[in-house]
Amino acid sequence: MARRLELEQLYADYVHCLDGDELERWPDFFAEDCFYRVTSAENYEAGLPLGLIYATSRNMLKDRVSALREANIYEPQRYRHLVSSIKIVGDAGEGLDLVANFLVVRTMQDGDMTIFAAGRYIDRVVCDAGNWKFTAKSVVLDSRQIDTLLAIPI
Amino acid sequence: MARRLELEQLYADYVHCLDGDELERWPDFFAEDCFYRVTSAENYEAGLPLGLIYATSRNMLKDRVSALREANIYEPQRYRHLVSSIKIVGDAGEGLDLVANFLVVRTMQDGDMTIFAAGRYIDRVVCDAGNWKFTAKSVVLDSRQIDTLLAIPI
Amino acid sequence: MARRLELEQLYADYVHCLDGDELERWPDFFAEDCFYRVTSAENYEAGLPLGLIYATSRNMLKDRVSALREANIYEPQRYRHLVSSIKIVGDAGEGLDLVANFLVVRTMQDGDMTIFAAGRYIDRVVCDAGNWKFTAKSVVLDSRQIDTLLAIPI
Amino acid sequence: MSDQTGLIWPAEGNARVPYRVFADPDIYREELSRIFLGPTWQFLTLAGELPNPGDYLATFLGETPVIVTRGHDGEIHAMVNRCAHRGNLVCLKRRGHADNLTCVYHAWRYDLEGNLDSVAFRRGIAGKGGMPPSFQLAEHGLKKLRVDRFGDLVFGTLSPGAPPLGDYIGNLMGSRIHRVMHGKPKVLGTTSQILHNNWKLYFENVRDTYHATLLHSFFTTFRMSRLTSEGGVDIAENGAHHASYTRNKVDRVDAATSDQLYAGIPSLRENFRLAEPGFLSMTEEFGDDTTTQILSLFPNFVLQQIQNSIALRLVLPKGPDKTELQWIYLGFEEDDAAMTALRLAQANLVGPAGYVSMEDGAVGNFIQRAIHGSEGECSVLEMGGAGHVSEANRTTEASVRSFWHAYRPLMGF
Amino acid sequence: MSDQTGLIWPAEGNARVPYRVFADPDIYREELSRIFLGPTWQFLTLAGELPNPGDYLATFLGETPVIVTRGHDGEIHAMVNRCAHRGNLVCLKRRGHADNLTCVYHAWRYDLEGNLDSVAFRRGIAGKGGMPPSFQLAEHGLKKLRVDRFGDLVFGTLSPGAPPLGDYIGNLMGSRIHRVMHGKPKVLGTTSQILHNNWKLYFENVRDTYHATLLHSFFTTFRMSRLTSEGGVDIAENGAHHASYTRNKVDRVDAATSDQLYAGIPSLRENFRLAEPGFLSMTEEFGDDTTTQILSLFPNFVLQQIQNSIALRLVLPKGPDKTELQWIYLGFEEDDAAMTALRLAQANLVGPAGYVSMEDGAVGNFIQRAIHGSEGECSVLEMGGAGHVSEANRTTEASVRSFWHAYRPLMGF
Amino acid sequence: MSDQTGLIWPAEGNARVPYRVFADPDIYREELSRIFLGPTWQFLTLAGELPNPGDYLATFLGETPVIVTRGHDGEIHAMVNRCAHRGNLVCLKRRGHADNLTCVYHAWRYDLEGNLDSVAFRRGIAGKGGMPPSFQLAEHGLKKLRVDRFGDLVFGTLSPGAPPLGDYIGNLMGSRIHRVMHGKPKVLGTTSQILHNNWKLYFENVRDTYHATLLHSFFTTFRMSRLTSEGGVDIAENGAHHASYTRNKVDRVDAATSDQLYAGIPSLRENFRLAEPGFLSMTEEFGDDTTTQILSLFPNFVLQQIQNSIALRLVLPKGPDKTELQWIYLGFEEDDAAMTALRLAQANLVGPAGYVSMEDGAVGNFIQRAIHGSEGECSVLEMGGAGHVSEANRTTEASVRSFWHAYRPLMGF
Ligand code: FES
Ligand code: FES
Ligand code: FES
Ligand SMILES: [Fe+3]
Ligand SMILES: [Fe+3]
Ligand SMILES: [Fe+3]
Repeated sequence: MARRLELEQLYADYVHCLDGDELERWPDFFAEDCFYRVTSAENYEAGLPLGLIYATSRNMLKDRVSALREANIYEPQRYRHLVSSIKIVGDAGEGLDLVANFLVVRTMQDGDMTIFAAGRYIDRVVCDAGNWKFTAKSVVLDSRQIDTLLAIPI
Repeated sequence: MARRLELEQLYADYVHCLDGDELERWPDFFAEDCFYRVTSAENYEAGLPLGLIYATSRNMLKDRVSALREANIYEPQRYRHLVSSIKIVGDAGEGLDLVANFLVVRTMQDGDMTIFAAGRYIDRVVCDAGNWKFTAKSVVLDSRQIDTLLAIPI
Repeated sequence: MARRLELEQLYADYVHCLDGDELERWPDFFAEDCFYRVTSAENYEAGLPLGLIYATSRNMLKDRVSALREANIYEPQRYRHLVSSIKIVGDAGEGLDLVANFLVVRTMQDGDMTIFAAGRYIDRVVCDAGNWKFTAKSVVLDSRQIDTLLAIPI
Repeated sequence: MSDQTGLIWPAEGNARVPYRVFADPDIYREELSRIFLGPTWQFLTLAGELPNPGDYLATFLGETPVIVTRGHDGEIHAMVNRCAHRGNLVCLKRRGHADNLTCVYHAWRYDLEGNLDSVAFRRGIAGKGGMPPSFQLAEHGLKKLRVDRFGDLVFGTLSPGAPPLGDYIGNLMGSRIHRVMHGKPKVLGTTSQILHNNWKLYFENVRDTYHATLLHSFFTTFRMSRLTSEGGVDIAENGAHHASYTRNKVDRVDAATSDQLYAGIPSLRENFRLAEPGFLSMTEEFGDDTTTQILSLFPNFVLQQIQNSIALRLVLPKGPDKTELQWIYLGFEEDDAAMTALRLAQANLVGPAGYVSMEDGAVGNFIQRAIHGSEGECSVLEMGGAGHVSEANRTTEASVRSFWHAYRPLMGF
Repeated sequence: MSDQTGLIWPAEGNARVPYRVFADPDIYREELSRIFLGPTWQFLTLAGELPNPGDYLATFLGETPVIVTRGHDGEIHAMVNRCAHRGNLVCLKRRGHADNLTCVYHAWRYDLEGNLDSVAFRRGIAGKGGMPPSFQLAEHGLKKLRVDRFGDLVFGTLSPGAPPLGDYIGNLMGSRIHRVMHGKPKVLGTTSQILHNNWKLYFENVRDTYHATLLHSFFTTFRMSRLTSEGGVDIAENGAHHASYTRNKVDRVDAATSDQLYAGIPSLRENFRLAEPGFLSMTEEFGDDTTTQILSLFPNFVLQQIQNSIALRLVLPKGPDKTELQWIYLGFEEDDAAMTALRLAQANLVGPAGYVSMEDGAVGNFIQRAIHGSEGECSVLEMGGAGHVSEANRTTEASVRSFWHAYRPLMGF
Repeated sequence: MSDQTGLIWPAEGNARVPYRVFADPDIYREELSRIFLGPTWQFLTLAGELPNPGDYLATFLGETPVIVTRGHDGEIHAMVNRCAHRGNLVCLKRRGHADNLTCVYHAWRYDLEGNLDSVAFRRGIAGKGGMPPSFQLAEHGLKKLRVDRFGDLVFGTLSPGAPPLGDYIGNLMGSRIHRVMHGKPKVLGTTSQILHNNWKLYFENVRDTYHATLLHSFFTTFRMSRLTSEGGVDIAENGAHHASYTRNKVDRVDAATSDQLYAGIPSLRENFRLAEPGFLSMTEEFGDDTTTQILSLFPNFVLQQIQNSIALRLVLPKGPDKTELQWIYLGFEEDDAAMTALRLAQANLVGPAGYVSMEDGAVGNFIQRAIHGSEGECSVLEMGGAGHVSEANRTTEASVRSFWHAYRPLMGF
């Protein structure tokens, strides 16, 4: 039960990090050796490996952040994540398998709000020195469509 | 406190079942002798008995599922439920009375996402051999309008 | 851990009160001596003090409710709050500092649903005779825009 | 008209419908004025929804907002919901009770029949301001509708040119309304469905006796209705309304032949059975063996009887490609508990989640999407020939053609 | 114009407004070019929002995006936010700081006054590509606005035909602006409100001295303002702008008579009282007993003083039936803590959640919805007669009529 | 045409584009019929997506829904997805498998080539109803497209007037397609991007060799591509299509000169480095040193090779200011695990989240917003002169001009 609350805190911390534009902290939620991708349910269910964002190490996550800060151009925007129905679906030796539902509302600088994303997190976490880290995180979007562009991670 | 977490798991399991298109498992969340309906706040507050979906037994829920699988025609679509603010409002002898807020985002095959439903679950659950089951579930939609059709249960 | 569940109940009670149109109960969630405001992230981050709703005492919250009941004219509407990712961010002597994400879907009498608000609660609570009360609550909206009007508090 | 929208109707007449009429915004605007503000009677409410003087509700004629009231005279009145001063909605709530109708903007007050009673500060203050002497209250009331009742059904029109309601409905439809509305209506509940298609696509669907057992598997699989059952379609004397009916206890051909005729048609699901089919069995209440009757009055009203499930449906246009379909599910005060339970169970058959109506919420949108780029082409309405008169069978599109028969002269097509 | 939109204005002139002007997309498009890109001065920003050279912000003239900068010359400049190359937005952020304006698409660089400084790879590479010799930087700058200031208020226009700003505003409005803007403005916060109605419905509302105490109960119930209080409305020399004012400490009639005149008007709520009414009391800061002043400059600016609550409002059209209303709440650098606290408390009165302005966010939409199907009819503006000049009372629609007086010639109506 | 939309193209020809063509709904409607239903070949699918007879998928020609099938004859067929009866969508699912195409509404059945096989209850029942004798199945099939393949790419057109596909594509583009499609395509995944801009703004962007290294920092900073690298643009024989290419291993100027030419251009980020730059290095697979090739076929197809990242892009207009961009990421059956891993890593470069393409999802919308109120003005396409033929450099807008060169005659501009 303590573990459940810790895991709920993990997701709470994770989304406050993204919604609060603390992207530099984002890679720290992952193990150094990790997998992260954003894909659609369509690709996921068809077993297609593509990721719109596709990282096989924490360093690649760091590069994503520095590109967003240094290289890429996009209009000011912010996310608001709602997460619910976190569920432990597996407890293999290599970590805990979790699923959770999420919704992301994106707000542009002029105030325009839209449902930017809805879907499932399909994750694996391990506890490393008392801290839970993601070793794998698949962000599976219900929709095959991305509105305009996908800059900030989900 | 353990009970609270069990009940939160009940709702998590329930929505993952619907969102994951495992409809055949859906009736198992209910007692054999149960009541389920989907209605609007307008009907609910006026004390009108109508349900858009109206079942007085688990078998009627099974028939709803088989109709969706075998008989009815509707465009491929998926739901994403967000549930929050689960609250125990009563503890009568016959079970626990619960309310919870939900939001359902519906995604069509082309990727179009809309807020399909928002409202309250007004439920009664009993613990049967260690498993919580719904003996009554009223899905009370804030809106009197249904976009296009209501196929998948909420 | 018990405390965490109590705090989650506090937010659950709070939103059911607003969503259930029990506005007369709303001021009771606050200490007599309290601060409440609704503002935008833009104002908040710029350090501008304005509130669209701005109260420095529980009495001012009561006046807001009586104005909505007695004086102001607005079309029938209801809110549905989804709250997630409640997080304790500080534990100073004077109370607990909390943040949480929220989403409000507003439904008009004709059934039209829209995302009315998304953002963060930035709160301080104290435990007074076993009951948690807000001594400060800042409703920080992601969007700088309000659709039509803001009548019911968030 | 044709010079305004440039539409030329095909030579085949009612056997062809140009897809453009379902998509063209100019044609839609013309419909709002020529049909919905024109010489047609449109359903407003059940009289019982306004039991007491001062009760009111808000609805629409097409897209024009309308107030319906029960006056102090005990009669039902209706007016356009637009203040004569600066055009504000006089009634903001969908339903309510008031002794008079006071506009929130400047407090002009109307009586329950829409007459302007008073204008705030009409005489100004201390001799300054106020309305000019020439201003006459009598000239600034709310725009009134003609209102008439057919039993408990209340209809209204803005057109002085509409015939009397009884003549508009006619005897054929009248008797078919009466057979269903045999008691004092009791509302079991309501809902509203947003259809992403032109309003006429839904009206065609409702009048389409050909589709029901082909699109809706329940009808066919459970023999609730088949084209091989006895039944037919009546067209009103004025050619504008329809009622289709089935007496499924009487088959025109034997069961085997019926199955054979449906062989290879997907709506017949050989192996689909229910765990609790009980709710499908009908309790005779109409005394005439009619198990299904769908009746429509041009341009916006539907009365449904499917077994013991009774509902009124109101079709409200919301744009060229958007329609609101309002449902009022009925029982009768005379119903016993068992009958109410049966109606609630059979409500599973209809509405947005209905086993035999779910598809109708989507099919109009499928057509709306399919005709992009085909606005110059036409649908083909030749089932049962080219006529639009009553027939003793339903393997026909006669009642769909009769819709266009009523529509075209109003639009000048 | 009439040949384009076919609108014929009624013979009653400014005492009638055809509802169609609030709904017709063609009229709306004409307004964007004839009014918002035409000979009118429109509020852009407070000068203090751009303290340093290189500061910029993005706003609009109608729907046309505009950049406002503080140049290296220390002056405020404004240009259309559209790159001269392929039309990209040159400034993507609502506000920021930059030494020059560089378009992200192909890196064309403009100075802070909108002159084109450089074109990336203008000379090509190794003798290949690049711009033709005929291409002149001077011919491809950003389109510049005329900019002028009235105190701290910055206005702009794209029209060479607009009169000098001072003449446009006039002395009457000028002095009324000065009495409110008596210090160095300090922004307390901002917000934006989406109104689902035509921009003119909001502008009518702001200029409507008749509605305030009838729609907003707070004014009446707490005697903050009543039509029976001393007050009036000034119309600018050019007839285009207005300022309404109240001195509610001075009553034109005694309290009892006032209550009697409001008897039966819903906005007077006998039994409604506040637990903490303190914030409603005004601290005199303007030295003239004026407790409320609402001032509007045609076509998009409002300056509000309600007690000690001061706000600028900017009206931005977003479509025939959509308007953005931006609010800038002000105090002054000279304010002490108590005054700031009072302004923040009194901010509860205004804005999207304001006790005396909440309703204004919805009433325009109520009208927008009510006029469906009535586009051929007219609103009636006869309160106080048919004139549009200053009056020493507010039981009149004179300043609403003056809006149309200014609007019609610009539109050719 | 000009009499319909009244557009007069500027005298400068392809060196100017009136902004109105990106915003005018009438022009958009004309494009749907003149271009997308006109004499152009449009990409439908990869042949491999329909391996077996009975496989089908649904796509669009412009906004017109289309079905693509693998027939029992083993060939690929395409028809408009609109039932010949009443216009319903015949295929409701985006992809599937069926032995025939049966419309859900009334069960009319078509074969996989779109021929009408049967009409439910065509003969009526017991001699009543049914279709008239005059009704011929052969006259009521689905509207068929001409379909042809270019390698694994399947194209279709509704126009009898379109030239043979091979001639339409031409040799220059043909060989550039073949060099990329050197194996048996294997789909790695797909996505779709909603662009809030006119479809032509995206097509201009794709053909714009000038912008890539100025807008997308990755290209410049990591020397993946620079205008100073060897490269150029090919224009098809018919002037309608384009292919731009880079061989970045070969520099036209030395590195220092290149840096100097990019000095002061924001896309060169001196201090931006990656922790794991490895995925940026290319594995030679095309045997010609070409590191980037972007190829477009008028009006809706793009083939991309950026290093080892290969993707097809389909441009679907959804309204004057909305476009859907579909992406199909490819590898080849012949790829080993390392190559697949590299393609997946390099997929980070492209698509909605792509390091070198993210900006392209927004820039069209920036222009769409910037041109409000400037519909009468023009963009300036003078980089590299006024021509629209192949050039051995990319500091030119030749291939953008060639788009307009192909567009204008079709539209009668
Ligand atoms: S608009 Fe109704 S009273 Fe003025
Ligand atoms: S559009 Fe601005 S530089 Fe090309
Ligand atoms: S519409 Fe296809 S069968 Fe009738
Ligand atoms: Fe049907
Ligand atoms: Fe007001
Ligand atoms: Fe690009």
